Amino acid sequence: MISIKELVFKYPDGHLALDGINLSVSAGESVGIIGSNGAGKSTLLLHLNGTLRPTTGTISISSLPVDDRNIRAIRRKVGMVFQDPDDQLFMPTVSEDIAFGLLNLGLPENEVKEKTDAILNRFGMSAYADKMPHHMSLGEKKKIALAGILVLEPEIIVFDEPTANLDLHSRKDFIEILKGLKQTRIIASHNLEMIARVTQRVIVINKGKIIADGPAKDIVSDTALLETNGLM
Amino acid sequence: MISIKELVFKYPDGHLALDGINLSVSAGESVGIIGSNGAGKSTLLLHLNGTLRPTTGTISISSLPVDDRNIRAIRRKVGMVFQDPDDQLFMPTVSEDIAFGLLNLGLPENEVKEKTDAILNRFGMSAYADKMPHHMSLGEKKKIALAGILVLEPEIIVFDEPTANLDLHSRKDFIEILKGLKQTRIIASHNLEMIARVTQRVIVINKGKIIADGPAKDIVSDTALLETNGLM
Amino acid sequence: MHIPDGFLDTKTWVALSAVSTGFVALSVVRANRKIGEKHVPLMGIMSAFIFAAQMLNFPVAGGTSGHFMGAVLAAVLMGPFAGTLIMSIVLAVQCLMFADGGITALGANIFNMGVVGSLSGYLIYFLLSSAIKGKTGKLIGIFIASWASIVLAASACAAELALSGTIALNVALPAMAGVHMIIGIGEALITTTVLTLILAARPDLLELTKI
Amino acid sequence: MEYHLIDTYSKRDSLLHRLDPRTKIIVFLGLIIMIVLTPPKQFITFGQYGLLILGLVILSRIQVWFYISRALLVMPFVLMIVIFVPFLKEGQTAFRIDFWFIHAQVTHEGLIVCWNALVKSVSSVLLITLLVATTPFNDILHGLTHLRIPRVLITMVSFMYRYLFVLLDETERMQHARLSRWFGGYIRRQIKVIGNMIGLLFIRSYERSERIYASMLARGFDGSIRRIDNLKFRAADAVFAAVIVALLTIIWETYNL
Repeated sequence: MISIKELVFKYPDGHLALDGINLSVSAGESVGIIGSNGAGKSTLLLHLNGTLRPTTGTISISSLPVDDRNIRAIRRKVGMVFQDPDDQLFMPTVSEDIAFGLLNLGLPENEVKEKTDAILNRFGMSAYADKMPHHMSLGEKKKIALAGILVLEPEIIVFDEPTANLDLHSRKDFIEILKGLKQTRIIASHNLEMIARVTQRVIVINKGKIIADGPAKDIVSDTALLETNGLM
Repeated sequence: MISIKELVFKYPDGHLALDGINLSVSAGESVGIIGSNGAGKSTLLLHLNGTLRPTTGTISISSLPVDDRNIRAIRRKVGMVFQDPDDQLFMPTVSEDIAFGLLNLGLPENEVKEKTDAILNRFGMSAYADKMPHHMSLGEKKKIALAGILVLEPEIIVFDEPTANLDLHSRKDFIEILKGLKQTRIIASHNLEMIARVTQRVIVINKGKIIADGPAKDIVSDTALLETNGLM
Repeated sequence: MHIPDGFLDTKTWVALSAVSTGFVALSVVRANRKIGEKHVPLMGIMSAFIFAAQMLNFPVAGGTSGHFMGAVLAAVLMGPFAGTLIMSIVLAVQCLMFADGGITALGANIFNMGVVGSLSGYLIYFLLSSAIKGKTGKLIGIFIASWASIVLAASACAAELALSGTIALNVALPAMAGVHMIIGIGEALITTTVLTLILAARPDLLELTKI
Repeated sequence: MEYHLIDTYSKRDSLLHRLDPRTKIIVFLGLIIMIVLTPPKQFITFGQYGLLILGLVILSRIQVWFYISRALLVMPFVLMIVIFVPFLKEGQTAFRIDFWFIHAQVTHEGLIVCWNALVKSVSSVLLITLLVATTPFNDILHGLTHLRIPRVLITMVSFMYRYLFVLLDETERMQHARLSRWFGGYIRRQIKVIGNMIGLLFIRSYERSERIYASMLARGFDGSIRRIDNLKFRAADAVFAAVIVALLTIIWETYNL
């Protein structure tokens, strides 16, 4: 599904953010990526849909290399839920925001409307269709951001800190949603407890390198590993 | 030290954020305020230094009522550390930011420099004096924001989500700093674990009302209470 | 549209520097008189906002791209003289940090975008939004004002290059004005969308103290 | 976003870095004005300016590729002139181009206009770059305060500079989010989307300014921002200014001959 080989990424200022990442993820897996701030989590995620491109190394999604020629197909396959929903919800109303991606796919308007209504209904948020995201709570915004991605039916969904800043009630709610998804999921966070609950496999990165890769329960209980990587 | 009586606050749009708060805090106490997003935590904090004023009710700090006449004295007594340090570090460099409050107090330049150097030294951040906040990590910015408040020698320090978004290493670091402070502290958060570690007394708010007020260890272990207030 | 150094002759850049200094000084006087405590950070953040918004490129016909200028938006939100100040600061920082526009040409660039762009745009918006009542008037006003601000600023730029003997007016004016009549549509659509969003989300922000 | 390239150089150490920002602002501004005022046909004079700039670059101890990449920034504008002017300017024919379907004549007058714009814009960019690469932006602001630039402007620039990067990061994140649901085409909708993003960015910026204002009040802000600076004219400043003035006088003398 996802295959990353020898991925190195250097920012223009020379900062080496990813230093030789090798990773394969199979269909349907739910993979957690943990590491302290600045370890390279977000940089890695932005490579998965081609927003950033490797300095050296290759990435392919369902055997399609991530490059300019395939970029549209890649973006259809890989949905991204960003950390701050304010960065993602820029249309004036909830339904326009969910329709945004669908219209970009060139779907006819009646189909767009159907799909938008269906996803809002699934999330129990039909009443929000004409609301402005700007006036909603963080937990509601997070759900709408996810709905806008799910409606595009991606094969892989990438989450950056999905539960950051949520209060405990919204966090529980969102964790249930995460657990219920069938797609391949990549979830970056420094919240070990959430990662332990929603993923089966966990990868630890530190200074742009993969330090460990194993079953979630083994990694999360390996205090020595977590401590040396600033995670405990 | 802090005495709040029948505090009610309505936002201009009619939203009732605080609904009859009564609270007294003695000198040297460390008090946690917990509650879900939108419970009224931040609104309450902004009343403590007179940024917001009660719709009805009164607040006084060291027997001084919070009003326009006393506002300067109140702000000298009450330091505020905001959630997003980018909102607080508005000067171009670290040392100018720390000097900002001192210069507003009318201190002579050499004294300002002495105090700025001393606080940076105390935090082990002397090397950061001429840095731009933009080039710093979140954990570093949080420390500088606190340094800019501590240097003013307030009697009370108010924190809004002091450890939000910090990775575990910076969080540990900041918790140690919080524990080492001698001033009266008011700390709002929805992170129970942190609150349990840095406060002796905890207040639960929900929908603008105080639901519970007691020793930290009792409150944090009262699952029924936490659950009904969306905190578990 | 940012003129570099060396493209204007002495009489032109000196004269425009003087004119722009005058307008900026007038704006500073007005700002000092009307600015509240709260506006101190706001004016700086608004300059950063205009700068950041200018980074969003949009495609124009033929593979080229244009970007948002923002003079009319700044003027409508904060007042025409605040618009001049904000544009002047954006241009000065662009000149220093990105070598976008020259130092001796800074006066000319401020004149084109900060004075012509901001003041003429505001005037058009003001007239149209007073003539046509309600939300429609505001939207029509800002659409036409933004389009005109781009075309006028580009024409002023062409006229200055011609006065300096760098390019003949009969070449520069049609070329600059023509291209910017198209780019101006982008500016107009963007600015109108921005105003629509603000009217829906935070209509109170249109009632800020104007400078 | 990686827009802080300039700052990476301003914290280094060299003779130029150590000068008072006021000295550098006045000297560099004076130099740029001198260059812009020089008539285009003074080729030797431009050569001398070139040597002077080279000398300053060596004094600043900054990599040469950095200058070259900065100088290239003015190229789009220069190119526009280079493409049109030599052919359109009337005057004496310098040479003709007969290539495939192109038959055009290039005039001496046109070439002079091109040369004039090119040499002056590039020199000016090099000097501005040298100034900002050897002076932290904040010191430039302190220098300008002493040079009587109104305080309102300095305060605006100071806040702008501080939050520019914060807002650029916000803009970049929104741009990433937009592109991840963007599959091409539809220019008109794309423009509308950019409008919405800018609108949202405005509201977020306004709300941020309110939070900043609250945090300023919390530390005793009363309407004016007080700052300390460490600017000091030293002997080195006087020597540097004197040397540049002397060199300019020599250049001026030779060109009057």
